[in-house]
Amino acid sequence: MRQPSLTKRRVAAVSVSLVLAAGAAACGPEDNDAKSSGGDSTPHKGGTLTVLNSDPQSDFDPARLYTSGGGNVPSLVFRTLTTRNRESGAEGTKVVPDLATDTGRPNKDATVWTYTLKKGLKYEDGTAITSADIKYGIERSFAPELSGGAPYLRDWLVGASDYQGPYKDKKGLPAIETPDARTIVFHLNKPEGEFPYLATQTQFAPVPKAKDTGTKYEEHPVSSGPYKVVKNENDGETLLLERNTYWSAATDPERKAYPDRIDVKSGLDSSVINQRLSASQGADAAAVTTDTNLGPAELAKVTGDKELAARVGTGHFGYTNYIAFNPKVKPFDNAKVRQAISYAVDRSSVVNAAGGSALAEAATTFLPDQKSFGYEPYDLFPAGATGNAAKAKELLKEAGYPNGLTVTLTHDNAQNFKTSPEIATAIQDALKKAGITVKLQGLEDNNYSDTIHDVKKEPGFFLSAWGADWPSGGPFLAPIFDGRQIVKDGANFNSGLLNDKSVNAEIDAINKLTDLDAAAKRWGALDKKIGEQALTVPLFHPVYKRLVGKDIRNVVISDWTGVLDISQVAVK
Amino acid sequence: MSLVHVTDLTVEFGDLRAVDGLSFTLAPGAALALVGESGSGKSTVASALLGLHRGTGARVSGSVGVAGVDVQQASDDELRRLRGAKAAMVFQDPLSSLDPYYAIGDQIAEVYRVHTRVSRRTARARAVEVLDRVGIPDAVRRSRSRPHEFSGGMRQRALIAMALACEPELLIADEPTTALDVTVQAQILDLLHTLRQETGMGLLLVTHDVGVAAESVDDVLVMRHGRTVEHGPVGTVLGAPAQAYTRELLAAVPRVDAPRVTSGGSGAGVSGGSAVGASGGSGGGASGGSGASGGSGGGAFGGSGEGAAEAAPEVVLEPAPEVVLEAVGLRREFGRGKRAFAAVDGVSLTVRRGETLGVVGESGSGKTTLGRMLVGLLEPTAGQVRHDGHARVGVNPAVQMVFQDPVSSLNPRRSVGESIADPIRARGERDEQRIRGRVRELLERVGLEGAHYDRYPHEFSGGQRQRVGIARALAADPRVIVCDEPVSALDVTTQAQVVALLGELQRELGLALVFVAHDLAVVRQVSDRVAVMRRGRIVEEGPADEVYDSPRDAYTKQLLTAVPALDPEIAARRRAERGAVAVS
Amino acid sequence: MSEALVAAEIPGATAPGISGARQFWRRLRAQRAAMVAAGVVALLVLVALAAPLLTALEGQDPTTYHPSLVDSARGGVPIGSFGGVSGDHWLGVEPQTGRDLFARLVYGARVSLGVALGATAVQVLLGVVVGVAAALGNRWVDQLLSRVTDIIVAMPLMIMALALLAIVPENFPRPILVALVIGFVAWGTIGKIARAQTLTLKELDYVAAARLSGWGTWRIARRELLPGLAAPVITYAALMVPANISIEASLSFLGVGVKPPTASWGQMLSSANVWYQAAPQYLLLPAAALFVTVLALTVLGDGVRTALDPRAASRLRVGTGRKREARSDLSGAAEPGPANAKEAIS
Amino acid sequence: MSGFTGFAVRRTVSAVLTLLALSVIIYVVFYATPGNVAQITCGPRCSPEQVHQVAQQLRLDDPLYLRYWHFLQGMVVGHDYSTGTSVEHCPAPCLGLSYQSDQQVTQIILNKLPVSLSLVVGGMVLWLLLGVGTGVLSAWRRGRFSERALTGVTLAGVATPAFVIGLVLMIVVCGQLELLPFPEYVPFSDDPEQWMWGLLLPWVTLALGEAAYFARLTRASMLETLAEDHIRTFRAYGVGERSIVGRHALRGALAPIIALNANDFGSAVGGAVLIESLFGLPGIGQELVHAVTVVDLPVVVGMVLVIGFFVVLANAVADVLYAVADRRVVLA
Repeated sequence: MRQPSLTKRRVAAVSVSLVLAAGAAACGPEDNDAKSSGGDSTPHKGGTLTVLNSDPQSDFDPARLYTSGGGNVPSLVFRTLTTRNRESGAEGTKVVPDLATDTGRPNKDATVWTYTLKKGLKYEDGTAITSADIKYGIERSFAPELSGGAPYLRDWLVGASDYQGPYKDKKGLPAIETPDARTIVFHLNKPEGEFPYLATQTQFAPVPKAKDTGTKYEEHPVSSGPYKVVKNENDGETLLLERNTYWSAATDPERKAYPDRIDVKSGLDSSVINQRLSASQGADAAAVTTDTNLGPAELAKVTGDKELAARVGTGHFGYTNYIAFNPKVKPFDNAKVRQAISYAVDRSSVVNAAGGSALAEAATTFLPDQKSFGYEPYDLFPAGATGNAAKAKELLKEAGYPNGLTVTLTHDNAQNFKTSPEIATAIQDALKKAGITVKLQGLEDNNYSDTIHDVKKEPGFFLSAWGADWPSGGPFLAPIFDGRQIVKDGANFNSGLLNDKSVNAEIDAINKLTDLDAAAKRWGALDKKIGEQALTVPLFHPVYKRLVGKDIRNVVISDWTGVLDISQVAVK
Repeated sequence: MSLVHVTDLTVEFGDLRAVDGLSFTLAPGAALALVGESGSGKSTVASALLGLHRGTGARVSGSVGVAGVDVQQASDDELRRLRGAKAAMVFQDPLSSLDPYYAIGDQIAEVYRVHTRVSRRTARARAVEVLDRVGIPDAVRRSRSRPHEFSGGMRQRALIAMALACEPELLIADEPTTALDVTVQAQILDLLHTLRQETGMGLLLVTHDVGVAAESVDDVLVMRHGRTVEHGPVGTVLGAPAQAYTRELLAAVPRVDAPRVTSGGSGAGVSGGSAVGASGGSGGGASGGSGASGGSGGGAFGGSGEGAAEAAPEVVLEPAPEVVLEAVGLRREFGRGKRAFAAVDGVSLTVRRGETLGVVGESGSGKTTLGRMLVGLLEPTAGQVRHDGHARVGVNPAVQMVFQDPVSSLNPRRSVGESIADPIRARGERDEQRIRGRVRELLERVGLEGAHYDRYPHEFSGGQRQRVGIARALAADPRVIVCDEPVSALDVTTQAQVVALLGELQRELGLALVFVAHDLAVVRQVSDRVAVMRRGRIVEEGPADEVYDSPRDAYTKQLLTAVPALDPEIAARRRAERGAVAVS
Repeated sequence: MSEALVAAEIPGATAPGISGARQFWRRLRAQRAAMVAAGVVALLVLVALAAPLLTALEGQDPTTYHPSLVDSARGGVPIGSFGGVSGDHWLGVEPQTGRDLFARLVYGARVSLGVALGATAVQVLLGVVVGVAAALGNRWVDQLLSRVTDIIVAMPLMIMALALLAIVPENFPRPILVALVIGFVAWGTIGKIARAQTLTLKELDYVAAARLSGWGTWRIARRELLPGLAAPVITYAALMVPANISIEASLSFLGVGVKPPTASWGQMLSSANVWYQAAPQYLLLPAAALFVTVLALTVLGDGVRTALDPRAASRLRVGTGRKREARSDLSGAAEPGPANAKEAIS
Repeated sequence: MSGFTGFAVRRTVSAVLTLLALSVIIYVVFYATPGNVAQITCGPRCSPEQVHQVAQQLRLDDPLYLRYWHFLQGMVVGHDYSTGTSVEHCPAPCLGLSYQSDQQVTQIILNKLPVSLSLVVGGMVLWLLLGVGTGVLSAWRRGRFSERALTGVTLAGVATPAFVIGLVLMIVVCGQLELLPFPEYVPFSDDPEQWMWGLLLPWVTLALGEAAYFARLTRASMLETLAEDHIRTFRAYGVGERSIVGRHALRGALAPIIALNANDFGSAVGGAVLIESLFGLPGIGQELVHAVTVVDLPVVVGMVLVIGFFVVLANAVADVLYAVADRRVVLA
């Protein structure tokens, strides 16, 4: 969610926003092509990698991290049962084993998943990593003191919904079994073919119970990965990581771990980060950022400079910005009104407001335009590049609004270029041509989150965005369109309040599939089917541009995260 | 070769010609006083002697020679060498004339070092020496004090010490005692006298107070509108003035040794109108003089002066009047805790209808606090104020006040008519016609014009504003008016007019007056009875003549001997007396 | 501001009061700089009032997007020289959106001036009411109100503004809200000035005389005290206007001021901030507008002060410093200096 | 000097009351702020049960007065709190734990304070040098062209919002000319030289606006002093203009400068939000703004109290300095 370079500067944007938190792990450039062209690009071990970030690593506890950033600092310290394939592009959307020997062995209906740990796994202090440590790591993520993770464990594990973690409940979670020190078995309350994806999250990192210091664990989390924390100042603002000598490359084919030391400096303004990377003076030559992209203005400057342009990579991450309708609110109960708006939208304006064609791709599908999501192109209400006002007017007339209508569009005041005023005014301007007068209701960030995710307060017409927890249609479509995921007394993401039996049934059916390719195809088909109801108007998928220091080699950006993979970077 | 030689000096500020062709000389060691009312240009002359107008935009012409330096032609450096070294100046307000942030010794030393190439230490020693010379006790220690730690008189001594530091040939004293109490004034004048005798320096004294001049100098130059009116030996000018203006000025000066002209009240055994004689003539002169110098109201005023003399016998015939204002054991404290002090400490007095009670005292005596308690503007800490026999808390329109400062006593943003109408409106009068009529009547009664209703305070002179203040007090139909230093801010001729007006009104309306002032002479002029205040207490009270002619209290005696006399011979005698009082 | 400091010199406190508007105008007219500034301010006000006319003349409006005028592939930088300056778009267009900059600039003047004036009015009202009440009330009232004033002065202005802007319902008209909030968080100094001046005035003889007339406190406050407050309050208010403009710009810069699509200079600066290299005129236009406006209002404020305080006029040609404090003893009085405002913009 | 003791006691009592009132106001204001604190703290996708657990954990369900009472207790006696595995003590004055990071607020403040103090102290030195110097110069050269030029420059300084100055400086000095590195905070203890270079631009930005105020104040104050009687005395005694301006007038003008400076220092500690935001300095102001956006009440209250403390302290220091500088003033 670190969007273009302005964020830190704007008050409201510094917050933890709901959907965007999914993207917190994500965003980033892809640079492989550019890099490989620059002379001797063979990566070597050694040196110090500098990381310039805007947000401090204030949560450095595996229990508290949402989706562990694929290329982010924690993945250098925490190994998990499975992990992402550390490759660029679409290859990077695959799940591969990490601590486990495989990506998991399901039972027939995918409700029981068994993993076996590799041999010779050790913590930074040389003690062995056991399956009980992984179970404990998952259990402590249920403690209210350590809140922050994704909701799937609580939803999927048998009897986990009101579990309060090992501090209050010493008995532990019976849904996780550890028959021996290398085996761990998960019992789910429903079929989940995508469990291997979930097992990539940091909650699946081992935590030695003896070393657990509760909320203070984040000051020095015990490393199972190639680096250990040797300095952690100001709540994660300054970090120094050095090699964990007990880590063995033999058990970890994924992480390359070229540099000897990693020096993380955060709390920097995003424009300063990009300036420093572009100048690449001193230690900044061997610097990357894992949370800052190039903003439109910076892009405008960079594209005019060949040397800089060569250091910019492009990243994709499953993310969609869209207009959401609440069909319980008039006049959005009328499908024709929703369709009229779909036709009237001027996506080129919206794309420009989001940073231009280099930073945003116009979207007509809800699913991100990636194969792993099961992307199937469709454009049900073709608006063209600049909107089809005539068609919209026609539909409005049919809907009983021959003289146009006035509606209120709710948006976030945070200047995040996703749900922000710029996008809202672009829509306002476009709808004017179709005779729809749009009043803007900008809400402060927290209030905005509260309002759009509360079924009691949800407005009829608002900007929203959704990011993938992993590259699959499941976590993308289910929370938004699964009728059983409508939350009445908490954060609800099914803003269309869609509770369609056939949709629900299809979601269940796909979840049973353990063949992820087959599942993807059906997610794609489901997306199109839901799209016909015009409950959302997909606007654009963001594209991330990121600059790296001039000495950086082996830049890998996967489509899973869109983030530069810090475990693959070399400085020599 | 004269010490000061001024020929045809003219100083102009923009359109205003402050000094207009003035010439005089001063021989070495001689003393000359420039005497005049405000606006006469006397201080401008003093500044011109040191070339202080240079660079200020004032146009100076004529020639000024001081101690052999042609001030007009001298270079900046020459001028600097003149200032302080050959001719030193002492200013009116000793507090603001010293830098508040530096020790007095350091300031004197700094000045000394500007003119002599000596070490810091030597200069400091010189500072202590001159401070000792002007009678600062424990000069070594006190030289390290800052101005605010000194009393007013001490500060003036310190300023004089600064002037003495370089042993100048000429001392210019610009109203050196105006800000001081009368007893302190006497001390400073004595000091100047002694220093002059010892050092033989020349003195140019600038003052509005003829008495001060009489005490201190050989020659007097009376100034008016920037020109010389009369110039001659002090005895001649003051004793036998040749010019009408000088006579007028002298006549207006209240005499502490002359009994009251006419007595309005019966005040028990106080004799009214008995001692008219020569001083009666001077009183008449005061009234008459107003015709010459005053503005519009002058003519009518002169006439009422005549009427006053006729009215006097009628008033005497009245039976013993009742007590209209009474104070019983009044006490007022300020501050709390350790800092608390009683400004007024157990004062009791009575005022009868038609009489004038004078309250006299030096600064800090508590007289103003007493006045404010009498009208109810201040709540007493203890004791009681009775109006017409009834205990009273808070203000009462029947007891009014005339204030000291003619500037701050009128709201600058309201027309004088509106201000005067206040008490009438507050009484509930709504008829605009009647209000205007009454205000017009009052304006005319105090010697202004009815048409002045819509004018604003800044359009009036000080004396006129004081008349407005009196009219406002009258508008409430009061029985008592407390006058708090009503004339101390006014020039002496204006002072006389206002005093006369008050006397007239009192007789005409049967008012009781409480006349609070520091000026013993003025108080004697108006009062039937006098109370002398010191440190919050009344030290002596009685019929005016008794108190003035045969004071019982030592402090009263001290006050009376400190008053400057117009006759240089008497002044010399008094100086000797003061020396005796100080010794005893 | 601390107690000792409140003592500053208030124009008109001791000087003979203004005898009316005529004298004030005469003194103001005598200052060339102030008259030039007044001219600039008048022009700005005219521009703000005539914003719809001016944009109509140009044929643009401040909200219409022109996607074709920006280079989408390069982050939305305006196409053409000087940020897309053309006969249609006099000052070019905004990056990313292609909205007309001239139109946004002149509409922005409305927000800046309107909010600043509104906020100043609120500050004056609150400050005078609290200050006068404190000065006239008994010891306890004075203590209470003075402490409240202290708290207001002590509160970090921006933080309180952020918090207040967040708790007020969003559908409250935004510019009015911003004006209210700025007014509410920054009246402390004016309150202190009003109190100090009232305390001084209260001791003046003409107030005593009014009491002796038999008038009650309310009437005296209205007739004798309030007119006396006019000079220092007007002086201070005149200097608060530019300060409030800066505060509004700062709030908008932080993203909590007026809301889109309403144009505001602070908001423009905020988004232009990153465009300094790719589209410098986008940054320079609102910065220049802000600079000229604040400068003109400051000079005018100085002129007003000089015209109201003849003593200053005689000594200080351009006027005294905004933070002048008299060093005189207990009586001195305070300076019209928007200390709060400064805090906000620093 | 017993007067001083009395003054100290009165000021302390009044300061404590002011700070208490400030904390109550902050509590109430933020109580009314929209935003589900528990949801924000727990994370976006927390279930209602989890949110409820977090709310209990943070005592968010307690009535306002109880939460405030708890806060006061912490201030006086400290707090024990659980990390899950052990019990930690937060010593008095304990401002509580951040909702967001579980860090002790006192610790967060101690981490951020050096940044803000570095910024403000450095800026202050600069603005005093620049401001007072310019003011003295323009009082000394009064009436001449150089004074008019200085007056114009300072006026422009006053008129330009600090963030505009900062932006332009950053663009020109760092961006175009590359004379200075982009501002960054390096702790003084780490590398004093880097510390200075990294903060130079923020200092200049902070100082330019302030310096303009101080220049105007100094000039006006000096001109006022120059018009006073005692200056006339020294002129009449042949003291040179240099000594009159440099010694007497400056000394006379010093008291308000010192006092105002102390005041400004206090408010600048918390008031430099924009400078910190602009240059990305992780100081109090920026942290506070962040805490406001995530409704992290303990951090907001703690920070506002610390800022309020500095303001109140600075006011008291200002009064003392004023009284020391100007012996005529009585502390009351």
